[in-house]
Amino acid sequence: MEQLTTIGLNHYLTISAFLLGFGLFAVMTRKNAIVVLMGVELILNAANINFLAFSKYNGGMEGVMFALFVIVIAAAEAAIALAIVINIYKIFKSVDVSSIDTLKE
Amino acid sequence: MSNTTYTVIFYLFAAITVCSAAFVVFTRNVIYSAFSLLFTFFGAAALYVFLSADFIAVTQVVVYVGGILVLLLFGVMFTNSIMQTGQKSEVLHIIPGTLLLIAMIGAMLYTIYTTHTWMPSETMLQGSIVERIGFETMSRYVLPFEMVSILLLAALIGAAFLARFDKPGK
Amino acid sequence: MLSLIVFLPIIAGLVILAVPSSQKQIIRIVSLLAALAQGVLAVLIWRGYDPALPGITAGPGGSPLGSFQFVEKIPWISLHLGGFGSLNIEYFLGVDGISITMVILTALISAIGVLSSWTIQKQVKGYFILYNLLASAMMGCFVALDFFLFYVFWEVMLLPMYFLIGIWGGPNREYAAIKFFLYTLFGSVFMLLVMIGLYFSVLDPVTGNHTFSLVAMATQSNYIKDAILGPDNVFWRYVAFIVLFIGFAIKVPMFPFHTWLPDAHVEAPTPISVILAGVLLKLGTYGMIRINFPLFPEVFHAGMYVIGIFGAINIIYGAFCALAQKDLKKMVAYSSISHMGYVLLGLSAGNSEGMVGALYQMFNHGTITAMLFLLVGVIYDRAHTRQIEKFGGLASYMPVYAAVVTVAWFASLGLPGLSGFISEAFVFVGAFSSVTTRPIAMVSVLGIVFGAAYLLWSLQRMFLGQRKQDAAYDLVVGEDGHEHIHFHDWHGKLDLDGRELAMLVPLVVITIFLGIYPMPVLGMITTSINKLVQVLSPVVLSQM
Amino acid sequence: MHSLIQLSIVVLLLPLLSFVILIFFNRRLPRRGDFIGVGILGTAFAISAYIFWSVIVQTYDPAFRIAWDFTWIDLGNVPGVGPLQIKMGIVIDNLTAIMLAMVTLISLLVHLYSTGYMAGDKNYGRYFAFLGIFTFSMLGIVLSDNLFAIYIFWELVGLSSYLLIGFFFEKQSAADAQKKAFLANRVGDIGMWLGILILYSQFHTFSFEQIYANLAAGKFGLSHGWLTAAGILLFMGCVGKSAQFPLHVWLPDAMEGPTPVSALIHAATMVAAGVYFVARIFVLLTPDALHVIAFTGACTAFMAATIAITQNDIKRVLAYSTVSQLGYMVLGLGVGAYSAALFHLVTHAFFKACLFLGSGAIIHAMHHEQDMRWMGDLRKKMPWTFATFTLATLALAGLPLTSGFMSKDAILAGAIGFAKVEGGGIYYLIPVLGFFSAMLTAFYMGRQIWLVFFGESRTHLKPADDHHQDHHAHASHDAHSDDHHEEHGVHEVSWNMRAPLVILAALSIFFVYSPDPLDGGKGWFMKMIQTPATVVGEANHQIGDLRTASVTSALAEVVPAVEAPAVEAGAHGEAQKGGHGEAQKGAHTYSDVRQAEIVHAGHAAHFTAIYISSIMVLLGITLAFVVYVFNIIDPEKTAIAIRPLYLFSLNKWYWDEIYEATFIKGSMLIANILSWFDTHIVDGIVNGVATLVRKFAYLNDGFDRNIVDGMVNFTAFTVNTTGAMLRKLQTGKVQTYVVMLLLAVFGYFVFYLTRLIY
Repeated sequence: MEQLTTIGLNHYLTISAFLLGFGLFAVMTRKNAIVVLMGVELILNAANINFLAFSKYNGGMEGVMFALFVIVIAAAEAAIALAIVINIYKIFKSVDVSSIDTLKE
Repeated sequence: MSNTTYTVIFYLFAAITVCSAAFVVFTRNVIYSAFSLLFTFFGAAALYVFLSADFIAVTQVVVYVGGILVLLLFGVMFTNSIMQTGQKSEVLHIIPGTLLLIAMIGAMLYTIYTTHTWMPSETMLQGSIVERIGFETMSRYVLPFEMVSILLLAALIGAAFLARFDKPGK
Repeated sequence: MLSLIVFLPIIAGLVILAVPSSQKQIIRIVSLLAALAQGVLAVLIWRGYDPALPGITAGPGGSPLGSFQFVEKIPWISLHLGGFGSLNIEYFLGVDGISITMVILTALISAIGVLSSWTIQKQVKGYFILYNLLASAMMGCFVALDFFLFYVFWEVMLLPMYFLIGIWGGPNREYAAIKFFLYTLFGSVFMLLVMIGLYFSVLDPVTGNHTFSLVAMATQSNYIKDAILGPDNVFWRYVAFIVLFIGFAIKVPMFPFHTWLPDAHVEAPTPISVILAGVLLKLGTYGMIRINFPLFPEVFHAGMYVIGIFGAINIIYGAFCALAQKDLKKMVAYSSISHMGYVLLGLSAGNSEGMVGALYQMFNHGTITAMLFLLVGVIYDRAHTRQIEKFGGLASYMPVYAAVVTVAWFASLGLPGLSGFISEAFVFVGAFSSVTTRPIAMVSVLGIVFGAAYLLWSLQRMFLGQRKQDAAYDLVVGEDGHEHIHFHDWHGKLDLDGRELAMLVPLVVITIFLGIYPMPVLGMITTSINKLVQVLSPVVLSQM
Repeated sequence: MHSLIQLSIVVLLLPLLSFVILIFFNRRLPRRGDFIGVGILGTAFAISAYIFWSVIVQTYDPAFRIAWDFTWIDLGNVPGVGPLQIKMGIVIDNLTAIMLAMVTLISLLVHLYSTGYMAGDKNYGRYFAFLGIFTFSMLGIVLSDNLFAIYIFWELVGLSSYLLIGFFFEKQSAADAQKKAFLANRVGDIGMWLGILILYSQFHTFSFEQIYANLAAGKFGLSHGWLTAAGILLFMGCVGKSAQFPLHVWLPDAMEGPTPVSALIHAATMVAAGVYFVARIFVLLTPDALHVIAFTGACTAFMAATIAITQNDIKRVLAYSTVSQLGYMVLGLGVGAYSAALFHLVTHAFFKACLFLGSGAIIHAMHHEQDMRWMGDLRKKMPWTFATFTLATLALAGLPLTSGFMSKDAILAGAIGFAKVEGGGIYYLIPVLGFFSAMLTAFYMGRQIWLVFFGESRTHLKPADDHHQDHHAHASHDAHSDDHHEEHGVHEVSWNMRAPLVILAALSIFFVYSPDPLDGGKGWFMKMIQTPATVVGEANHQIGDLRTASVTSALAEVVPAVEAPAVEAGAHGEAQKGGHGEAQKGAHTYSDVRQAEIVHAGHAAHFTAIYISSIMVLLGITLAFVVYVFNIIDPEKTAIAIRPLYLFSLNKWYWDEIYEATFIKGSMLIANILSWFDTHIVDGIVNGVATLVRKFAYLNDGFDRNIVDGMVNFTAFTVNTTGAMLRKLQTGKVQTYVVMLLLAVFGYFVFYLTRLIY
């Protein structure tokens, strides 16, 4: 009971674990490229949560700064990814990732 | 405020975050997942506040909700004809996916809860850290900061270039 | 020099490989240029050749220098076989009086063959690549002085020939090609065995280890006495000689082994027939002169009589078969069997006159028979048939063609003033001068008459008299009021066109010139032949 | 090099030049370049006339002989023989000079004549080219100093005769005739070639001079029989070329050629080349060989004469008379009447050429009518032709005051002498046949004269169809046979055809050769051409037994006759460098006995011969008159009375049929059998072996495919399937890769955990 009431590091880690899991699941299973991107965002958020949690309980600024950078990178990544998705759509007339299997060749 | 309310609010936000994330993943409708992603981000921002990283939380809201999410919605609207409601996005290898989902989460939780107990340091972050972030950014992390900004610029230009409709040579 | 002349066509083949197969004209021109360059080189070699050096055996000090010319001798393959010692194969080229004429002949015939290949339309690229490969191999056979190298060229030559007949040939081409291939392969397998046997019985006097060098093999003192083919093993030496002889006799072709020739000729396209009759047949007799006889002189002496008999059989049998043929090309094929019989007869004489005659006959048969096959090809292109009965009275309508045919036909039947006569005359002179072959010579003289018979008869049936009823062409009255003939689906010039003249005129000129003044060729071969006769002499001369 | 040699080389090469020019350029030249042929031949004749003048007239020497040679082929230092060269050369002696002049003159006349006769033919230019190459090769035979060269030119005249016989090659008969001529000559040439080989194999040289020297020195390695064989084989060349029995069949058919060609080649020069050749090799002929030659000649003379009686084609009659006269010459050589035979050669050349050209004129005027039965009464229409033709006929028949008379009688006298010397018996058959043939000659020539020139014209009697088909046969090749009909337009021929007739006729009168119309021996010819000394020893010559009878006496009186050969041989000896001159003399001192006897006996029999032959000739002529002029005997009735003989003669003794049945059919049969053997037996064996091998190959292939190849294929199969399965994973879908990645990560994760725990 004491475990539950006093919020500790484990709680945050658990949440981020769930987010990571869900993100991976999206990346694995979803055919829609947009949804895949969302999964990626989830994964990033999970990472961010971990960073911040550890830096809080460790008392350093490193985690914080890194989270900041991660957010910036995520923004850039989202922009590029969206652009790519749109290009894919232009070329393949679909955002169905499974139909884009030119890697096979 | 009391410790109990603190705990309750934390669980609330945690629940919002996880559930909305789950909804993002499991719903078939792209629009729904996009909007529920909004909640996930808000929840995450709240959790950041709990982690006494208020600046990060604000940034999270601004960047994610204001930027990325809008981008995602634009993407959705570009690629799917928005008019017909219910853009079903099919799934593939659902079985390995779910198995892995459960397995990963299970495994991580197992490790987290069984391996060792964390021992937090004495000096935890307390109160607002905006000021310290400013110091750090300008002093210790100035080089990464500049690099990130250049990277961001490049990314924007690149995105603009890629997403342009009339390509020369087409 | 020799390497260049040997590998020039292969280089041309590689160039052609790079040319897109749609560029037929470029392909043809490239190979023509290569052939002409080969001819130029041949002329250079001819001019640079010193008739005073005999060849055949090693010069003073056991080295080929001072006896052979244009020698190129570098170690090629050298393997250590443990117990067997080391296997030394040399890249060893050189010419002497025996091969020089054949080199010139090969260059000439290859060039003319290219010209006559101009009409080939099917898979031009592949055709010319194979053709150039063939040309290289032939040339290599004539200049190779290392038995192994000779064998390699011999085998390489086989393959393009097989495809050239089997792909570009007539209706029954597969059969003919396979027959040719198997026959020749049959011969060369034995050659391989003998070659290995010789390798282990011969020591190079200079280096002192085993060698494939024909020059070293030609000197009896280089043999290990008790080796498998050493002087002591009389039995095996006889076996080796016979086996080797059969190998070459198949190429000649000699009587029982000759049946591949008519088929191959009838099926092969004209240029390939030209090459086949002009050069390949000579390889058989050349091999005998270069390898069989000097390596086993005593067996040769014992076998002179038999060789002579086979020669006589070839002469008369071939003439009779030619007399009976209905297909013009088949007749020419049998005629070349008959004419190669003269070569065998001359060789069997074992004296200078006979052997000079034989070698000269090889050269002349090359030019004359090439001419015959070209002429057959000319009429076949126009009429799409070679049945002698389908023609008649052509002389009135194709005067130039008739004139060239007359020259060729008379050259083939050995009319004085044309080169064929001198060689046949020398063959008979030699065969008659040697006591051993005198009766054979008396019999084979009949070949002169029957040769004249079938040639004149075909000449009359095709060119003289009037057009036959079922002729392969119709009589039309031209606008100038004169009668002309018209071949079905032939739109070219009725009489010989420029390309055909370009092929035929040089041969005609050579035939006439060498018939009036043979020394340019004879002068090169006499020294070597005299040397060869000396090599064979201690046994031969005692009989004469 | 002697100037005459140089001139003779020029003479030799001029006609070749004419050939080369005309064969290539005749269509570009005006008049198809016939003037070139005539002009060049004129030059050649002028030069050879000069040679004749300076040899015969200026240096009036029986032993005149100049020679020159060059190395043609150098065989180097031949083992067992030493340095060996094959030389070509030219020899000029009296005979050569005479032949040279004769050949060029007749050739010139024929060229001239042809400008009229062949005018308008579509191959006019080619015709003169062929005449040119023929003249070249004929002169080559005349001038050559060795067997090899003679053989070469021998074949070349064969070629040119082939070309000229088949000049109208559209006619099947002409094509057959030319082939027949060439092949018959080839058969003869084989023998000649073998004879040459026999001599070469002993002496390794072809030159007459050296061969004779070696023979005289007794260096002949083989038995004497071989020598006789060599002689007879060499003579076979003459048999073929001079149309002697049994190879005479080609000459009558050769009349398919244009008539001037028949005059030049098949009457005057080429067929005489055989006789000339025998004269060249005369000295190496053993007595046995000479006997064979003599009998061959006699048979030929007689047989041809009998055939000529019944022929109707004007040219065939002349052809057979040519064969018969050639028989005379050969007979003369055989009996050793050397100079007489050559004398007859020359005289015959002129009057026979005249006869042929005359017949050509007649045929020309009659628009290619060759059958005497439809001629007649041309005497007034063609006076010139009539006169010359008759004169030549008299010469051929051998009436006094003509050249033929002298030469023929010299031969017959020699024959009688020969028979005497050989001791009578069978040998008398030769003069008897000779005289009988003389009578027959007179008879059939009289018949010809009468049928052609006298009586009334029988042109209209000709059966229409026959004549039309005949007319048509010629229409194909003749430009001016399509004009006016036979009845009108029979007229004397133009000057360029008349002049040769006159010249040739003039040359067949006696005083050209000898002041004494009764004895050619007094003439320059017989003086210039002396019997050479034989070089074959009198070994095996059966003179021994009859020495007792006549030789001693003969030798006593024969000395003057012997002188000539002795002188000649001596001069010969000096003329030749090298030491075999003495050997020659030594040879002749004993070996001339026989010839001396023959010459002597011939002289003795001279007048006998004259009497007999004159009687025979008159007999023949009277018979002709009796039959054809006064019609006391009706030829048709006689023909029916003696039908078998008549047919036998009409069908030329069935020689053609015999050869057709035996040699031609036979060789074709052999040819077919052999080619069947080739395709079915030899090739059959090959294919049989092939099939056997293939059968075995099938068995082997079954084993191979099922067992050996089975394993291989199994391996390949397994590899293939696994590959296929693995390929499934390679979907190209990024997400699949992600799944796998995570699987791998999870796997490592679990592994790590277990390591961590335990």
